[in-house]
Amino acid sequence: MFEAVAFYLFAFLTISMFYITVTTSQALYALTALAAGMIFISAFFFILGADFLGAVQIIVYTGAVMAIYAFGMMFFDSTRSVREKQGNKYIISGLAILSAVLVVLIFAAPMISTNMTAFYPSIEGAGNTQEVGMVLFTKYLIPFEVAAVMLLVAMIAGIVLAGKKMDLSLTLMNQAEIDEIKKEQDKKVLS
Amino acid sequence: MFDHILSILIFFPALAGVFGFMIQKESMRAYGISVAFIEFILSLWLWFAFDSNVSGMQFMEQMALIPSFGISYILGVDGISLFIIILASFFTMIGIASLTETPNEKNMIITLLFLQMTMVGVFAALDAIVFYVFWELSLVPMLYIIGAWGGPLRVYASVKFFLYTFMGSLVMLVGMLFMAYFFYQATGVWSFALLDWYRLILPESFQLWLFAAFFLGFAIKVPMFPFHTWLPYAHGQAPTIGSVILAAILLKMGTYAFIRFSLPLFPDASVFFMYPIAIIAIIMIIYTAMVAYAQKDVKQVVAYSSISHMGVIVLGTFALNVEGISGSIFLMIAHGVVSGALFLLVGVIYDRRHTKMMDQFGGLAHVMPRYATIFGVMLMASVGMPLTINFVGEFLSLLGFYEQSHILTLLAGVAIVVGAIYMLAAYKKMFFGDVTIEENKNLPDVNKRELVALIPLTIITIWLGVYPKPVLEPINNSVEAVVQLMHNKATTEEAKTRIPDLTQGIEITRTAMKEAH
Amino acid sequence: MEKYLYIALFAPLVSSLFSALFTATPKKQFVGIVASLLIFAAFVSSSILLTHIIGGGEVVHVELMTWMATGDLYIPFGFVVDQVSVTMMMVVTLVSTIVHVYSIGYMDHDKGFNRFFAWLSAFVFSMMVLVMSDNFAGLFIGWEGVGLCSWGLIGFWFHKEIATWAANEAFIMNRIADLGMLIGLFLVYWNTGTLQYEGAFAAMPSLDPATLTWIGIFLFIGAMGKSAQFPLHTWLADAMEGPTPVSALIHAATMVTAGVYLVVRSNELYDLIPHVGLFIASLGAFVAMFAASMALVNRDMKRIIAYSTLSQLGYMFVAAGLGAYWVALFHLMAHAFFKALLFLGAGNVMHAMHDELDPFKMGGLKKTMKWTFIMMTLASVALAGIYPLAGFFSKDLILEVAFVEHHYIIYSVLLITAGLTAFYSFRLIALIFHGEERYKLFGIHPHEAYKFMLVAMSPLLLLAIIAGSFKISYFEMVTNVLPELEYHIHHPVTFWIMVIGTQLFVIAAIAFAYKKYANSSVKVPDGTSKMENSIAYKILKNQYYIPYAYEEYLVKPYREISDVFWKQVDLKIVDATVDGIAGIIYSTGEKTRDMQSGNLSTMLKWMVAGTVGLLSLAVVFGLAVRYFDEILAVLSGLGV
Amino acid sequence: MMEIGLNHYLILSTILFAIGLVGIMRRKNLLLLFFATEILLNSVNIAFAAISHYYNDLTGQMFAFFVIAIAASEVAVGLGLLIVWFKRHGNVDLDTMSSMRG
Amino acid sequence: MLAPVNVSLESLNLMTLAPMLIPIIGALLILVIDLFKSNLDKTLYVGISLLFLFIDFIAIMDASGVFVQDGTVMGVFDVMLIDGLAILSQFIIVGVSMLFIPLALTHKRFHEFSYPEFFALFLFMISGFQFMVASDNLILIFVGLETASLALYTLIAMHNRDKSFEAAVKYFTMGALAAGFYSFGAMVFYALTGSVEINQIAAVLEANGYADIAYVLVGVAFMLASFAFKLSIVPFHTWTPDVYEGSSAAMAGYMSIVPKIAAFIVAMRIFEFLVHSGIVWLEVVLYVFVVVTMTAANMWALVQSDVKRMLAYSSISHAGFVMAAILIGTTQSNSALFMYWILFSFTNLGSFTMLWISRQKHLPAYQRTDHSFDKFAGMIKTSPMAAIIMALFMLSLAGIPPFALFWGKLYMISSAVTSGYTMLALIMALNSAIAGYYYVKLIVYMFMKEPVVGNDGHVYVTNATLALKSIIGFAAVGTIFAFLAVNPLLEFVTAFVYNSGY
Repeated sequence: MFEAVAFYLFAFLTISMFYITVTTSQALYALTALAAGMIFISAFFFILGADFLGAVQIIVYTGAVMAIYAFGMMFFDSTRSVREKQGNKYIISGLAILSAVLVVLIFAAPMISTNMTAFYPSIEGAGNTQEVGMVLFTKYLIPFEVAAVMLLVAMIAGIVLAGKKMDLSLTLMNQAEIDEIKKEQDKKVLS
Repeated sequence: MFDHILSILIFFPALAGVFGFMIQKESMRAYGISVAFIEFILSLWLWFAFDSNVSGMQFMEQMALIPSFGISYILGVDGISLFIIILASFFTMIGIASLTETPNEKNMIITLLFLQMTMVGVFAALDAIVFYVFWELSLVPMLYIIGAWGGPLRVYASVKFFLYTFMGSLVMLVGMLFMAYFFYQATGVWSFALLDWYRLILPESFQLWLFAAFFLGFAIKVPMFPFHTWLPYAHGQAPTIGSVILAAILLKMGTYAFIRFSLPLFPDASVFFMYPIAIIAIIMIIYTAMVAYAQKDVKQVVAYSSISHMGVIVLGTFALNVEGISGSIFLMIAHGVVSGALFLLVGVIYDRRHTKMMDQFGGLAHVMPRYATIFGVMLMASVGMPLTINFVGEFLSLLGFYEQSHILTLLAGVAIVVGAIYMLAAYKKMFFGDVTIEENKNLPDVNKRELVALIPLTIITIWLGVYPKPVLEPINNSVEAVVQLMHNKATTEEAKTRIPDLTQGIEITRTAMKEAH
Repeated sequence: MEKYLYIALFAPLVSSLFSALFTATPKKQFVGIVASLLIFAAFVSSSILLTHIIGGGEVVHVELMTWMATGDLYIPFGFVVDQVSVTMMMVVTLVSTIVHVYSIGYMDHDKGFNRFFAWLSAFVFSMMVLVMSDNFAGLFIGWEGVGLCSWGLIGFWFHKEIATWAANEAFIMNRIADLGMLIGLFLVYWNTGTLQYEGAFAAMPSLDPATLTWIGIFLFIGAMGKSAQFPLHTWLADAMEGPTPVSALIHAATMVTAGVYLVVRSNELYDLIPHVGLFIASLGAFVAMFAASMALVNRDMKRIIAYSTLSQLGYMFVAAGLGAYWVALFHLMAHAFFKALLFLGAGNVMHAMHDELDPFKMGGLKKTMKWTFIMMTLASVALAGIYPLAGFFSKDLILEVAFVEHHYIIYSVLLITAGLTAFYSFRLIALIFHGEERYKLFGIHPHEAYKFMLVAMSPLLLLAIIAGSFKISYFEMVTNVLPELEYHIHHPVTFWIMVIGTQLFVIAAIAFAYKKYANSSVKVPDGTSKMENSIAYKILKNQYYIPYAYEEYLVKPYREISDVFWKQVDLKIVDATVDGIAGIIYSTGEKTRDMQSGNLSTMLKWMVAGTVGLLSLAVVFGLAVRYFDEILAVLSGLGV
Repeated sequence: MMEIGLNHYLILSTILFAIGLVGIMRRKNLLLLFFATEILLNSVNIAFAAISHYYNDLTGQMFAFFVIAIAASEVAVGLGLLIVWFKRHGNVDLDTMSSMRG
Repeated sequence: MLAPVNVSLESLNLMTLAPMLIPIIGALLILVIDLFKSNLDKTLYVGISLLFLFIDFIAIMDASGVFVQDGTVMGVFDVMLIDGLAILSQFIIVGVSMLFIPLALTHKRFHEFSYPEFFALFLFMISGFQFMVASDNLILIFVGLETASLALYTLIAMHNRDKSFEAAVKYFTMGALAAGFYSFGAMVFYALTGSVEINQIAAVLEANGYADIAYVLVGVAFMLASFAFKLSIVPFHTWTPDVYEGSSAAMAGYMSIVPKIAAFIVAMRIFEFLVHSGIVWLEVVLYVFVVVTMTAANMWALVQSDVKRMLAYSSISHAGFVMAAILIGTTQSNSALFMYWILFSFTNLGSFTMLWISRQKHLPAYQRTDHSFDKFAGMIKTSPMAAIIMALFMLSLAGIPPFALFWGKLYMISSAVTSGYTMLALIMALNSAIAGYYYVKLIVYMFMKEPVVGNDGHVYVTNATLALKSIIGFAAVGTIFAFLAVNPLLEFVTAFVYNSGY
């Protein structure tokens, strides 16, 4: 009973938050709604017993991602209302609703083959974090490491793109100009 | 040397073409002529070494190319392909020799040498894929020749030529792959070798589809009605040399392929489709002849006349008997010589007047009597005057088809009437009457360089018209083998009766003939 | 004897090639002389062969080499000199020798002198091939060869539009007939297995009549073209645009008789199919009358003679069609002599009159052109069939044949035609040589032709007079190979009534012609006289409107249909379809490229749309599977 | 209805996903557009966690975990790209990005 | 409490990781070098990258040796999967990368190559692709895919032009959406089977006889959408032309080959068993995809006025063509896929390199885009050799024998024929004919038009260095003499594909 109430409550909340996110014309509202939605999602994780995931959700999304977005927003100065030219709204809503209806149509029916054998079952008597740890560092060690590489890539990418390296086009500058810049950089390093 | 003479014949010009890049521009013509001459001598040597009593393939070369997919580099000639190869090398030679001043002469000659490789390759290949390789590759140099040296609509014409034929041959390729697959199913081995395929007897329903697939590729190349419209453009826009080679050799690929592929592989389907194809051929003959009559541009007249003649060739091919097929092969050579010569002749006047419109001429016989004479000879050959080369082929083709259908042959025979109509009308417009246009009054007659090309063609035209035996005999022997093969492979009752069985009676006539001598 | 055969055959070829060498150079007298000598050599050889054959010698048969051999087909260059061919050889070589010599004078002032001899000799060669060949294919070579030479010679003065037009007309019409001939050849080959006369004719009796009928019809179609039988006759009159010696040689003596020769040569075939023979005879009779009628009113000297030729060809076909092959051949020979003479005479007149052809503009020429006058008059007498000249023997014989075979209609037609022939022949003579000297109005000063031309013509004159006397010996010779049919009217009274009646009728016609045209009241017609405005006159003048009909209903439509085929069908349908397909592909690309609007939002929408599309397919399919049983139940409930 | 099963979560996830799609299609401001992509990934995460829960299998949580990581890195790169664009053009409106078309 | 896990080192098969680790190490090395001494010349980084790629290549060869001996190898908790497909595709990935890297050695300076990060990201990207192809775990595939994609977006943007940013943003945004589709699809499969490993998914579905076909189809639909994006299948292709146009020609050439082969491998892994299970729906959908992609892309390519954009559409069309292999799903077709792609990579890289070599920094007035057709007008007059080579590549792309791609086409169509897809074979053939038009269009420009005034032919080699020329030469030789290599290649590929069970 509690579970049902919680599910419907949070379902309602997330749906409305996300709905606001995609429809509001105030970027700030959108950001806030998104952050709220993320937090509500973490609630689901807790309901479902995925405590670790819930924590990660809050930390990564609301903590990190939202913060970056907030910075981005400030940078782009899009705190005021966003004006967007809209095309045909019917296409958009039609496509979205249709996709939802179609999938729901299928998902509404229970699966026939429900007796799944869990390949990586939860371990009796262990906390969720421990379980996750066990699987993550055995089976999913490699994906984990690759994810690390991915984050490294993202970091480098972020630095390259957002940093000064892209400010001037080395393609279009001639050698003299580049030397000039280099000299200035050296000066800065020396001083 | 003889072991690889075909490979040499194929790749010598290409190699020479590659080296040609290093030759200085001014010397290029001499280089080109010498290469083509050597090639021609080699091809003559091939003829010399050819044993005309053997009906099968000679000078066979075989090398596995993609063994796991059954593709091999197999070459060989028989009486059917031998003369077309010689014709190809001959026309390349006189084409280069008679080349008038062209911009980028070097590129032209190199292109021609590559074209020669593909032409010889098509006729020497005995593996479907190798055949296809050369078949497609031949489009490229021609594309360039038409597109770069052609008339005002050259790009349109060349692209149309390329895409149209390319489209058809791709369908043919699908057919080839099917054929190979059937062979694989039957034997468990992949093979694209033609001689292997000859052994395969397919059910009629398969034959029909495969025939249709091959037909599209060949028919566009021939070109058969209603796939012919690329040809007038290609000819109309191409430079003289391009038209000459296109008409003399490239068109023959289609009809040659009919004999090499369609007939022996699908005898039942050939019989099945005989009447439809004959009707198309008759439409080609009469309809294009009438269209030719309506033309104002003399080159278009010759171009449409080519289609008309190709109709006779197709008809002869689908006579499915020795007379008809031999005739059609002979007519291929004949038409090659004659239409090549006619295009050269049109080129002569085009060089002088830079127009091909017939109303710009008139009375040329007064100012250019030698030209008029040679043109007249070729004209008469074109309309199928006996004792010229064309007559032998036309006569045999029609004779052969007469066995299959009387009424259709009668209709096809209208060729000799309608052919005369447009040709004579064109000749009259160009050569007869008084010289009315000022520029025409002082036109120089054919010069030495042009004669170098035209005289040999005239000689061949008459020589093979009077004495076709040296050519006809090897053709005959090979054709007999093809017809016998078809008869043996035929499965339907109709095909068995339509395609003659040569094992009966042939001995008798042969011996009778020997006694007659 | 083979030696002579080769000389007879190849001397003209050598002559032609020799003359051809000089075509590009100005006139050279010796070209004509050499050519004439070579043709004369052929004539001499033919004569030797003739004596050989008459002397009961063996038929000379040679096989030069293989021409075509493939499959079961075997065609050699084979030549045969037998009684039939040697007759033709004689006629051909004799007339051509004379014409060659005559031409030296006639073409004296022509630029194309050398070229003329090249063509003329080539013609002789082709004709020799035609008559000497021992197989149908060889015949066909000659057949086409003479067609070609005829084309070259009719259009000899190629600057004249009308001449080249006539040349093309002749060639194309002959080609139409040649198609029939070709089909006949195919039929012969596929039914008898050979094209050699010997083998083919030997095999024919065992064939079924329908096939034979077809063979006969198709071969005769070929003959119709060459011999200008209705409806392929129009070219002959137009062919008169060529130089007159050409008309004499080709369009009177030799080529046009090739059709008759073919029928005679195929006598073994036509004997088997008498109904076709009857048709040939009927057509011949019709053409005889038909052509004669057109000759009555024509005002072109050469055309009148041409129509007369046509008419006489009709006679020959009557004879051949009725199975009297030797009679046909005999008339052919006799006709060759006097008709060539007539033409050459007309050539003299033309020369004298500066190429004027209208006899109404001449008159009274007998004073200045005595010899020509004599020759032409005698030739006309021979043509009219007056005893004892050549025409009487041959032509009367044909009438007899028709009578004896009980074809009275044909007989009466021929009889009337004989009268018409006499009338128009002497109308011509009267207009040219008698009456007022009307040419003076046009300021022409006529002169007699060169002496040697007249001398050259004299053998023809002689033959035109005496040819009839060869009848018996000729009959004996020819019947060695041809059916031996003698025609005797059983009742002598009937015979004499017929002969004398015919003679009287003809003489009456001549007298009438003289009366009407040999007086001084003849004026150059100006289109106002009553006769000229009568319908009959107009019909005849316009050749029954047949050339007009051909022009209007065949040539023009052909040209128009050709144009339609090119501009409407080829460009607008066939080619447009091809281009259209390409165009559709291209324009589809052009139209749908807006899908790539460059706007990211649109791109995303496309992606979502694609996914939704996939989903809907998936759901439809998935639900269909899930509720498969229910759907089946519903459907069966609906009675599907 | 009151018994919350896997299907409920799946449907919820689908609805959220559809909302995300709306955002994807609707947004012209790239920053807000990126929000929508986050919604997509998050909606899937719910489903993963739910499946994991109901199957008593940890793989789903793992997947969700990696999806979070991926989402985070995408934000970094995406914002980087936006910043470069913004520096040049002073806006992050995707309607201004259509120099290439056809 | 949790029991400690005992894992023996041998059972991990760590060697399976070697090929992926090598580029990562290389990338880190480059970053470290840059830390210590910046402003080093690009040749150093090109050298290092080449070196590591070379080592990588050897490692793959080693792995292939193992495969030939032992068959498919799983490693590291069965996450890694080294089978024939993985090895073949890694050969292509690393091989093409080795051909790509020297393209950085242009005569002119370009922005991206001035930064070592470019090379580091490049190597990361390669390892990402390698992970992607060498696994049947949807998670690792996803992570590998994203690693590679994120690096790729950056590499595109680093070209540092408005168009390249635009391209990167477009690619990125659509990539994010595709990632959403992918995860949703994976979720459905997980919901269905409780596993994210493809062979287990297949096994479970097989076991219950596809009882939940509707679910399966929803999952497949989303998966298909996501891979259709990667493979640029119409209508998921819209990024392709823009991204190709925006990025440098060299990068575009690279993109037309490597990411796609990686995606193809995964698509093969995911869809092959579904195709074989006889799901009509999938067959129909793939059929439609193949036909529409080939045809529509060809039509759009017809109307392009920029060569690079034309080539972009052409590579969409080629992808559609190759997609047919997955639809057909026989050993022959899968081998044909590899054959085709290997031969395609030569030719396509060659043609893009030809564009790259002629890349100007400032466009003259008559030229609207970098590589508009007008630029190539009359090329035969000004630089014949380059024109001939370019024409060669075009002819090969058009499928004119005996050039490289013809053999791929031949084998691919043959595989369609052998498995009874006659109509498909015909459509493929006819599409090649349509495609002929736009390839010939370039030839027409090069060979049959007069050069634009002011074009002295220097433009075609403005970027030429020995390195670039050798790459072109290599590609050209490979294109011409492909027929010699076809047989060994075919045997090799077929053996690998067959032994992997495809």
